[in-house]
Amino acid sequence: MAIFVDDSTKVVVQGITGRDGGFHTKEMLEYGTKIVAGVTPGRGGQTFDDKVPVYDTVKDAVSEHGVNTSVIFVPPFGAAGAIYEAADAGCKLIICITEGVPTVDMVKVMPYLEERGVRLIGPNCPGMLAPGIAKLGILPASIVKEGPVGLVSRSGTLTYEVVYQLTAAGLGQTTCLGIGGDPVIGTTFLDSIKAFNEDPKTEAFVMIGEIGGDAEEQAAEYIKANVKKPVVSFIAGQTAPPGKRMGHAGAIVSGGTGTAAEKRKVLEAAGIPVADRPMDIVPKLQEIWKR
Amino acid sequence: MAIFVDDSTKVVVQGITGRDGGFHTKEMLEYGTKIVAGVTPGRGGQTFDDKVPVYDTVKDAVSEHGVNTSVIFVPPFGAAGAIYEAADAGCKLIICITEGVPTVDMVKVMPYLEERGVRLIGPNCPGMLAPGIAKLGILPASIVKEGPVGLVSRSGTLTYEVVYQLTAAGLGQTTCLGIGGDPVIGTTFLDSIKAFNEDPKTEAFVMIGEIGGDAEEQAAEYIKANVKKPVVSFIAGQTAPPGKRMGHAGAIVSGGTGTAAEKRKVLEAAGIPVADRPMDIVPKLQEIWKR
Amino acid sequence: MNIHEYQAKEIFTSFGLPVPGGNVATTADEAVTLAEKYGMPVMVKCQVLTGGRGKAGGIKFCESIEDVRKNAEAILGMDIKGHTVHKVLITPAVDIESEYYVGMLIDRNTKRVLLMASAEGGVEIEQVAKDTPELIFKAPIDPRYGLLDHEAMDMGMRLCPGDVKKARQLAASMQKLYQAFVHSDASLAEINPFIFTPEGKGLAIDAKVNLDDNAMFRHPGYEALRDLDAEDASERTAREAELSFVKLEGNVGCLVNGAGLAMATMDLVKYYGGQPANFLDIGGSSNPQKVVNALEIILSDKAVKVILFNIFGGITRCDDVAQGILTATESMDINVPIVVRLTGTNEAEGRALLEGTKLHPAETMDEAVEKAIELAG
Amino acid sequence: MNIHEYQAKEIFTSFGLPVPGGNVATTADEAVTLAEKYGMPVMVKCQVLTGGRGKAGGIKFCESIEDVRKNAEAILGMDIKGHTVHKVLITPAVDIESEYYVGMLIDRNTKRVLLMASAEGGVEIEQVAKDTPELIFKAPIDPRYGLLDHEAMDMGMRLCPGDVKKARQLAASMQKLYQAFVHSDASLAEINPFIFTPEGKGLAIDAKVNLDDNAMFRHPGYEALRDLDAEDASERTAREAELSFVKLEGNVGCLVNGAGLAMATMDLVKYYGGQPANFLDIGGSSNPQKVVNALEIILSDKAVKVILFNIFGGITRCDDVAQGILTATESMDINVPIVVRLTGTNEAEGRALLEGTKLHPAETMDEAVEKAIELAG
Repeated sequence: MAIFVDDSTKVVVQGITGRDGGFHTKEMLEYGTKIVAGVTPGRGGQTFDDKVPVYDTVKDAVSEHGVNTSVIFVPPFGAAGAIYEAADAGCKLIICITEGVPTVDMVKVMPYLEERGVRLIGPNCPGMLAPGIAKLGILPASIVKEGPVGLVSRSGTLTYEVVYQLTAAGLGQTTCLGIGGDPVIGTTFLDSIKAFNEDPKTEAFVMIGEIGGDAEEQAAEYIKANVKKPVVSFIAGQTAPPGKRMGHAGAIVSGGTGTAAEKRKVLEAAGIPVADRPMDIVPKLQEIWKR
Repeated sequence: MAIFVDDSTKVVVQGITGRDGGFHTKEMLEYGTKIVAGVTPGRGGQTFDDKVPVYDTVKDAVSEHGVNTSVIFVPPFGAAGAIYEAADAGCKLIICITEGVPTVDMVKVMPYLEERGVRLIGPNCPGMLAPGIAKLGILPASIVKEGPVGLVSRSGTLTYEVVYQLTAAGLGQTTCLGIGGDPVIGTTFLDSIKAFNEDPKTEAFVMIGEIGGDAEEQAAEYIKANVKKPVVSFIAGQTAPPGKRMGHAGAIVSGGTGTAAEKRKVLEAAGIPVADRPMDIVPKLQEIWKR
Repeated sequence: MNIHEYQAKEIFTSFGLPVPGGNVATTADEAVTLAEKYGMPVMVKCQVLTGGRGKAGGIKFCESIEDVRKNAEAILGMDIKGHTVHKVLITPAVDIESEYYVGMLIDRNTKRVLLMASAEGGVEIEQVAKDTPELIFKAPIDPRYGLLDHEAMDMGMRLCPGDVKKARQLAASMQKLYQAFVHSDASLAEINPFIFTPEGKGLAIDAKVNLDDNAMFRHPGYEALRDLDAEDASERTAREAELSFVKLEGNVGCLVNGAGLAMATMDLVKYYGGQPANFLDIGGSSNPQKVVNALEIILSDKAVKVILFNIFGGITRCDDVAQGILTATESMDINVPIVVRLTGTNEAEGRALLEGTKLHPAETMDEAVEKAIELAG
Repeated sequence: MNIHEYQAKEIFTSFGLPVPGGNVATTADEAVTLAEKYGMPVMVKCQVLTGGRGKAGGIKFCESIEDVRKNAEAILGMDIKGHTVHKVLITPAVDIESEYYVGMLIDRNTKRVLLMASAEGGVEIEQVAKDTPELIFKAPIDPRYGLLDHEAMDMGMRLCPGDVKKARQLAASMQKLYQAFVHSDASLAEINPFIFTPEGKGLAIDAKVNLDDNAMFRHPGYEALRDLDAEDASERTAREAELSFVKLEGNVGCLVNGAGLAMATMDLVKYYGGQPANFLDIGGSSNPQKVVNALEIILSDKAVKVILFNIFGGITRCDDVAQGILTATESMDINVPIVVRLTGTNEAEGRALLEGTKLHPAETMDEAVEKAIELAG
């Protein structure tokens, strides 16, 4: 078992005929993900990679194949539109990989999703990989392994780094989840941690944060009050200068808030060990996790 | 008993210090309506007519007095804003008397009310009078009488005319309701008729329609399928020329649809007698109503 | 308020809709000057507030300047369904490969703006709606989100199956039309037809917009769009006096409070064999001056042989109406009989004010109507 | 993207916010000409992209033309927190009766635009937030409905209890600010202070706006607002190459894919006693040309003694990165050592491409960082 996905997950890829969409669809298919349809307006009727039928609209993909999940690879100017379309067509899980979506677009789309009970992951995220179940996004399949650890991160490649080390140490994962580094995202740290806490297969989990906002602090508060499973954290951006956007639109120290030092303080005060280096995460987890 | 109101109805009047708002507040109070607060921004702290405390906001009125109903007398440019305010403050029944509210404003306000489970009556309506319970709006109290007949109308003064004749004939009313003549209104004919049908005290009812739209036709369909109580109808505007707005923004015959003749045909086909003249309504009702 | 095609196109242009150039002329000389500027061929289109302009000969395709002059001369001054042509729109003619209908209106049932579109463009949409309603696609628009990309695109693809480029242009125009609709407080906005040229360029070549009279207060500029020439003089005076008035052909002048009661009064006049001279709702306010204005407007129609007041007081108080009637009769030289029926709020005070005057009182609506018809002779 | 006060005020004006007149001058002569046009007194305000301008002496009240010339001369060219003043805003000075703070930003928690307002205007709002947070009122705005009349009025009444006229002006300005925020795709919009004159007129006398870089594609005109003089040359080149780059003071040039990993790499350089020369995220795309551009930008900093690639391939494929490194090293004259760590998607293909070159390979992040620091000397 994993969080957010299961055997009933049937996937449509929006932007399947684009360069990145096409490349990663092949990777997802290779992993065994049930991708049953693709969408690119104007390409309806074609077949992607001799395997996946392409439709003009998500509505068509849903009515033909009963898909319930969408992975979005469309360019920034069309990303919010793609989310609305997937939600309107009935998808209950939407993973938006697209980087560079205007924040105001995301603010507007949020209530639309809430009204329809849709879970969004991202945008500007690597998506998720539930080993043995589904790869929804761009996390490299080669580094994951089925097992008892959950991982949630605001970052992309830093997530891979940590997953890589978990796997190397023999610690497989229930779900590896990258929630994205934008200021307004669908699924938050808190949502993910609640889900990991409730997932019986997840025995321990890792939380990779970064500067900006107070999502880590909120998670710490929840963990302190509710979580008995072992949790280890890491915060990227200790050396980031204030007022500068560190790539992610959300990674910015402003008005003295959202610093790595502050986050570390709050996490440690909540009893969550914080690793100095990515390579220290696994040892710290092993230290507190009496299996 | 009546529809939409009962003994728990506690009322705030928005625009209580205006000419019309003030006049009708006195009338409503005189009838015994539980008006416990008024709202006029900037007049907070004053007392209306030595009886009713005035507040700057509906929120204040709700928190001080637990009002659940608002009657709105504010000018057209502020009417939609007043509806949002009342709904946001927690009022569950809002009666908007104001005439001349832009239709686009009403289109926008509708989902806000639906999200909050608020019933709106109007705008551009006389409101309602539930004899013995409450007078919410501008229907003259002198003409009503408690009894078993329900009355719903798109019109204002034409309603009074019919109520007057009902009362004169000894037929009292459970509720007299004017839903307004605008294209987009809160409570519709259909909503009202369902409520009358379900109200155990209402034994028979009268439906006063007019040209424009197909609200009467929808009501006819529902009545044919669901209503066993005696119903009589009247349609104003037999002599109205097509393409001309007859006062009410909603009263217009366009593209050959919405004519009085067409409505009459549909109503009669559904088994609902349609009176030729207002004065024929009561005799028609007495004819089919075996008490 | 209905506005002319050229005015609707100005609104469309300001919201980014693709519209061919064009300008109005009030003389054949002006028409020729414009046509010379645009180059041949051009369309000469009468600007009147009614449909069926083409069938009535008010729209002409011109291949030469001589054509333009000849047609502009013929069309200017023409009567089209009772509307005199004072202006013609001169606009470059475009080659048409395909035609669509795109319209929006207020839908009473969904309480939303309804998008309607059809591949049966360029013909009367009412006829399509009657004969082949399945060819008109409809989509109510959620005001919280507006017309979303995928909703507009879905409609575009229905109109142009398999042609994404055209569907995209249609979709973008639908979204702009929605913006125009909402921000101009329209009650109806139509493009019929929206065309594609053989090169695949989409254009709104006709435009129809009705504006919400109730929203004029927030569009002060729109008052200038009103075509005073197209309005009946008494209806204009009534509008300026904020009275709801429609002129009819009878001789019984009706002053009623409330639109429903006013219609029922007209119906009753007809029922008893008379002919109403007008619809007039003096409105929900109780301003005595309004009664004076209403009387002046009705009495300006020399066909009126009797005045019938039918007042049921709710928000309008009977004493105010009575005061208005007295003020009016004292200040005016009225030489037709006046029948007054007053019931409702402050009924007693109102009747008291009228005591001892020459007015004919009546107790009921039927009595008042019968008396008025009798007095009209 | 941060923009200057005068640019923010232009946006405000276009959305109907009340702003005193004004214009920018780049010389004292221009400043005097403007001041003569407006009449005395005026304010001379330095236009730099940093806060605390007043404290730094960059804002002056001038009662005479001589004052204007003297102050403009002093302020133009001044250094304020590392920013050179190239422009001053000349604006009529107004009498101030009361000052308020009104701001909007993206709130991550509610996922909405958050309205913040305080009667403690004219001072640093961060300080108010720290010392007396209860004096800042907050209201998240539902994007489906915008800032509704009663919500804005409620906030206005909190700021001006009992003064409906002022509350109404504040409310109207908040609603306009929300329109400006949403339609300009801002990430922050502040009026500090919003003032009332002794006559009761409300004015936004200072303005701060940050625009969302991700939304620039739909505001082509905003690119012209960018102050190229205020930008570091290498940061500008990086931006033009669509690379996310921040210059730092160290000697280890870092090229990393992904912002989180880039930050973690910088942190690790510091952890091992080194100093990162920059933050650089080559982004989620796998375009080899980006790597070339990135190398050129980093190598333009002469302090850089070593290049450290840390690539974990997800959406970026290692073979593309390897190809980029090869293309770059072949076309450029690189005389610093390059440490490369490649893991993830197409890792094997990427490593194969680099075989037999002078690049220093590394297996892990820690190994790569330690090697880089060592090579930097």
